[in-house]
Amino acid sequence: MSTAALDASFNLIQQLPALQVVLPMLGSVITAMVRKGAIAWFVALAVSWSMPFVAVVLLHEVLVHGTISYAMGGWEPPLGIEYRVDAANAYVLVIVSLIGAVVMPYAKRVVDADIAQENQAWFYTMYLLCLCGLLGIVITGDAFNAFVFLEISSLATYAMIAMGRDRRALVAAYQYLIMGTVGATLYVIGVGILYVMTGTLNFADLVDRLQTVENQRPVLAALSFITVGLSLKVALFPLHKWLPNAYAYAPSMATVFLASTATKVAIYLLVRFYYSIYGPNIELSGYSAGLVLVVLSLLAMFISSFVACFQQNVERMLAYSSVAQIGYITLGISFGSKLGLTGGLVHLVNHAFMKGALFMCTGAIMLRLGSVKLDDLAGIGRRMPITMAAFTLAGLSLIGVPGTVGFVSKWYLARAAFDAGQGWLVFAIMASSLLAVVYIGRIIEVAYLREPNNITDEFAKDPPLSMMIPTGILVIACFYFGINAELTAVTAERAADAFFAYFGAAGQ
Amino acid sequence: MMDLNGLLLFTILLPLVGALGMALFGRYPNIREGITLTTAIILLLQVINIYDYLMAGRAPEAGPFEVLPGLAIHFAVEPLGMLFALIASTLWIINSIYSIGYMRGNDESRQTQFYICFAVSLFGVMGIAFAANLFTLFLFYEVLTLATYPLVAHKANEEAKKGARLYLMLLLCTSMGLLLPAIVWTNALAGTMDFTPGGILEGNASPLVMTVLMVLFMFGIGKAALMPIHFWLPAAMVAPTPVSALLHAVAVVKAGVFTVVKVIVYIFGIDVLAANGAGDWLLYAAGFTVLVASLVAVRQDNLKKRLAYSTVSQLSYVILAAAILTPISAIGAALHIAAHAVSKITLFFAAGSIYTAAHKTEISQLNGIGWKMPITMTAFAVGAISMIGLPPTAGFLGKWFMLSSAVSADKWLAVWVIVLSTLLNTAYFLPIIYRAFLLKPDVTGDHGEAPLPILIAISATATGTVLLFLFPGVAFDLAERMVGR
Amino acid sequence: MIEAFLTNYNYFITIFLMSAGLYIVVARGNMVKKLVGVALFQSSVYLLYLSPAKILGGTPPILAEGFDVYANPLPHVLILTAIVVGVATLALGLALVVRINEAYGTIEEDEIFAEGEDLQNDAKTPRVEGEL
Amino acid sequence: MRLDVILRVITKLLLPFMVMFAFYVHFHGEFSPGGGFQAGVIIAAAVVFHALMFGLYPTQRMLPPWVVEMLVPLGVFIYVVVGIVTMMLGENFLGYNPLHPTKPYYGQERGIIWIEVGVLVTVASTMVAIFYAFAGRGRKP
Repeated sequence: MSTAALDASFNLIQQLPALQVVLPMLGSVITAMVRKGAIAWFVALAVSWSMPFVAVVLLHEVLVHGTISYAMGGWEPPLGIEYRVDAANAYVLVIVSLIGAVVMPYAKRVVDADIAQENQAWFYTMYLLCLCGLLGIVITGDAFNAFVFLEISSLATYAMIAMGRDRRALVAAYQYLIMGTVGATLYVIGVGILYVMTGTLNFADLVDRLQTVENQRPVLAALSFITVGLSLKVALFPLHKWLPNAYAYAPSMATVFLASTATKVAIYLLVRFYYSIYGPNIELSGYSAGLVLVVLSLLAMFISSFVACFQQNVERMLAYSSVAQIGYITLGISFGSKLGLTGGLVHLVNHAFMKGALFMCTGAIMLRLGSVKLDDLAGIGRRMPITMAAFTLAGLSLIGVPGTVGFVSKWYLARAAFDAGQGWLVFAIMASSLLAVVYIGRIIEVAYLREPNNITDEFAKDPPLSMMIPTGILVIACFYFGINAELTAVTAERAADAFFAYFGAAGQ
Repeated sequence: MMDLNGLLLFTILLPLVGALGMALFGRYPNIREGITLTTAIILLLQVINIYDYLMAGRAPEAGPFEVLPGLAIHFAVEPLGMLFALIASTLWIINSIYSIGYMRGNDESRQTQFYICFAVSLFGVMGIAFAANLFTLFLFYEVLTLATYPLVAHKANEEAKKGARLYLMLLLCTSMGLLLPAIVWTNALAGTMDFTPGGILEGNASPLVMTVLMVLFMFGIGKAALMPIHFWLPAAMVAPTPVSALLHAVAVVKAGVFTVVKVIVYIFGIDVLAANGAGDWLLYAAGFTVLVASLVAVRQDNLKKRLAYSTVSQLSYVILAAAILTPISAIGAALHIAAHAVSKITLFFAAGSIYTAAHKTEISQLNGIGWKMPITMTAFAVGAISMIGLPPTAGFLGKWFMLSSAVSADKWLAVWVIVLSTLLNTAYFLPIIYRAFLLKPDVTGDHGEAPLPILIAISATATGTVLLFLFPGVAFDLAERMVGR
Repeated sequence: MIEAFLTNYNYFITIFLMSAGLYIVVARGNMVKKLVGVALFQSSVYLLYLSPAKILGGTPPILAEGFDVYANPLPHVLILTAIVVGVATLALGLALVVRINEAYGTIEEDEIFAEGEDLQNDAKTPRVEGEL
Repeated sequence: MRLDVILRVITKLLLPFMVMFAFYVHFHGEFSPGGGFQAGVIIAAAVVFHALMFGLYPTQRMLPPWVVEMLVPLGVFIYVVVGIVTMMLGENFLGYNPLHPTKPYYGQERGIIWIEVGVLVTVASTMVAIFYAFAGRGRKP
């Protein structure tokens, strides 16, 4: 137990790691108690807007002063639960909380449209719990605590998806529930084996103790359990089947939020295990985990993009595209080099920006037209000019046109591929982004070059400002960080360093 | 007085500002077109201004603005780019005048979008012309591709959509699938992407790697339309004539060959390539394209298609010239870029003029049209003569330099290609002139000349074609400076 | 061989439960049965954690005079949490099944997908017009 | 429902003891086996027992669903508030030491009791809420 704590007074900076998780939890409790949609929205907004401040200050503290360790309940690690913030998870915290902050103003109108009045407060409760869970997964330094947060966020997610527009949302939520639970359980089995072998759950402690374990076979088995379990959450091809339905039938707000954050957080955890915990102990390539990841990433990039080309529902199309984009991230991770990891992490934030913007646009279309079928979008470019302009720009970013964030990601991945002596991968990366041209191009062509039908004529117009401004912010981010990537890239590089530097940090 | 860097940046961004103005005043056609013309004129003045600075030895530079460590947007003025910028900005004015006549004459829809995309394309062109490294060039190369896509699809019917799809996919496939990997690879090998006289790859890459890179670059620059990736040019013929002029003369294909010359001169280095033979294959590829495209052109009856294939073959002249790999041939390449620009735009304007006035698109319908549209067809004749390469037109200059350099470099293949293709050029251009002036007019159609703006534009370019032959000073100067003499 | 089996029998039971649960999830189309499978699968984890924590001859982990050997308390706490998570999952899953039953009138997956609401793919009859 | 006098009387007799046992389990939670989880479930069992014996509606009159739905977040609220209070007092989140002005030992005890109260409320009400949700399904309220 901490002894020096008694005399210390309340120190905000010192308490930030806890606040990052506690505030959303408190917010969710309040929203559940007030029961009024409007008030609940306001609470959720306040919490979401406070989150980026916490995350950014944490990131700043970490970059300036080094790793922060926060002992929950004053129980010192490795015995107690430790919240351990380094550049890597501070970076992900910033992404998740920023997306949450941007999404909230957007949420008001779409939630009004999608969800019955009496359920709105519950919806915001679920959103805040999900946010709490996601931030918790990222910030914690304890393998089992991560599982608990994983389940908190997942359960909230299932509930959010089930609140979708029609009955298909229920089935989508059910499928996700089954897959997600199996994934989380596999993860916890892996953690269990690790615990049996090492007697600790603390990440930093695990790093040390894994080296003293003589029998490496169970440790590898644990890694495979964790990999498969988290891959289900990541929606790594071919474990992605839950994702398209979940994204397509969830309420628009949930789609925007989940598409930009949920899978990213699972990727973070996977990287944490691969690079920080196993990294020093097991050569990634030695056990061909790297190779497997390369193959799966390539399959994701091509097959999912290809499937996306034939979708009639735009949200499903974008969902398949998400699976493909996740392939890019895992491809970056699979190189096992700092450059590749940086590329993956840069794409983590970049993809959050562009997919967030794209789903916001489809949400706006859904709001006005009640459908996102491709054929119903005919001529929408003239009726909803700003929405479609934003869609086009974000789509360009997805394709990876130079000057957008997509290009920055691709540049890193391509450089990493050359550095790893696998230049042929560059062609694969570029070829799959050409598939993005096909599916984005289809939408744009229908939207601009077809004549509007009478439904479009009557109902389509740009959404209210409260929705356009968040969309605009994300689109601008897509371009600003494409032209001046200093901030994202350098931070991602520090984050990559932090993943590698975990080893040996345990004793500090 | 603006400082030099500001001047350069302002020049590059000017068309974008113009586009913004056009978007704001889209409802008022007169103001919108006024903005177009004003922007075009200011742009030309600015480019001339920059030219003066360049000649005075104070080449403006802007940047580098770092995107990432080692990846920067950087502009600098160098002679070849200067030439390209001069051509493009001059022709934009003329093309704008012509567009106004054409768009109003044919009562086209979506005119605001047309003018905006046009201005954005010019933004791309300026960026390409003044790019100081490969990344910047690639960035604006893609801007140009994307900005021209709506222009090609302008008519929004099935045919236009199909053509535009092919256009976009082919250009993006090549640029992303081949050019970008080549750029990344170059960067990985050389550690830099700056255009440097003498090249940056020497000592960093083996001849084999260089050959592979060369293949990637040459086919990656789809805009240069080296066979077999020339399909997008005929496909893009569905676009309105001013757009075709933009594609063929002002911007797109010029950007392609400009990039080719730039890569050969500043990335590989002429001397390096001449020494290690990594670029020898290019001579064959370009020669093949020249001949085959000419042969195809002879068989086309659609006037614009014939012009399109003529463009394919003429572009490969430039590549051929660059592939001869001597300083004089490089001068020839640069001159031919200029010559082809003015001549081809004349030809396209003429084709558009015929379409506007007589609604005819096939060559077989043109019997005796020369007497009804004398100005148009005279201009057409001037353009055609220039394409064949006869004095007193601009086309002669480029061909002269190419031939002499080919002879002196003992590249007899190139010599034969040039001679043969000149014959073929004659074979597909002369019959048109012959029909127009010497055959009896068809009974159909009672029409006069095209609207006045079109005639102004067309006369201007035809005159330009001749003037460029008589006073090649500026172009020649710049070309010489490029090779460092 | 037999000895290895006998000394580690707890693990074999875990493995059996795990595979059985997963098999049910995969093989059964009835949504409630699937949830039963998930529950079984999760139970195997409880066993995985708890069985190594029990030390032969150890007492419950409460300080008392005269006892030195305690069972490890941490796994019990963890599994208490895991059980709660499992209960929540099961409750939510069943609630979803009830709602699905109300919406579709069935809880068999194949019947739900047979309703032709293009859940799996909107492009079951691919319309290629407008493809790029 | 059949009138089964014996069962009903015994139920009425048992219920107070069930709740009392729940509290016994609860208040022993900090130093011996027991605590909010178990106590909460026992209380929920008492409510379910009542509903089984007397029907859902009498139970819902006694413990209306909206109260249950309010209690679910209330428990978490107590938990979070305890954590925030400890933060205000200068400790980490859920560090109970300063809850007693002089003796950290008692501080721990107080903290755990309050946390367990939160857990009890949430667990009990969640169990009841799940029961209400499934039992009330498909009937007219």
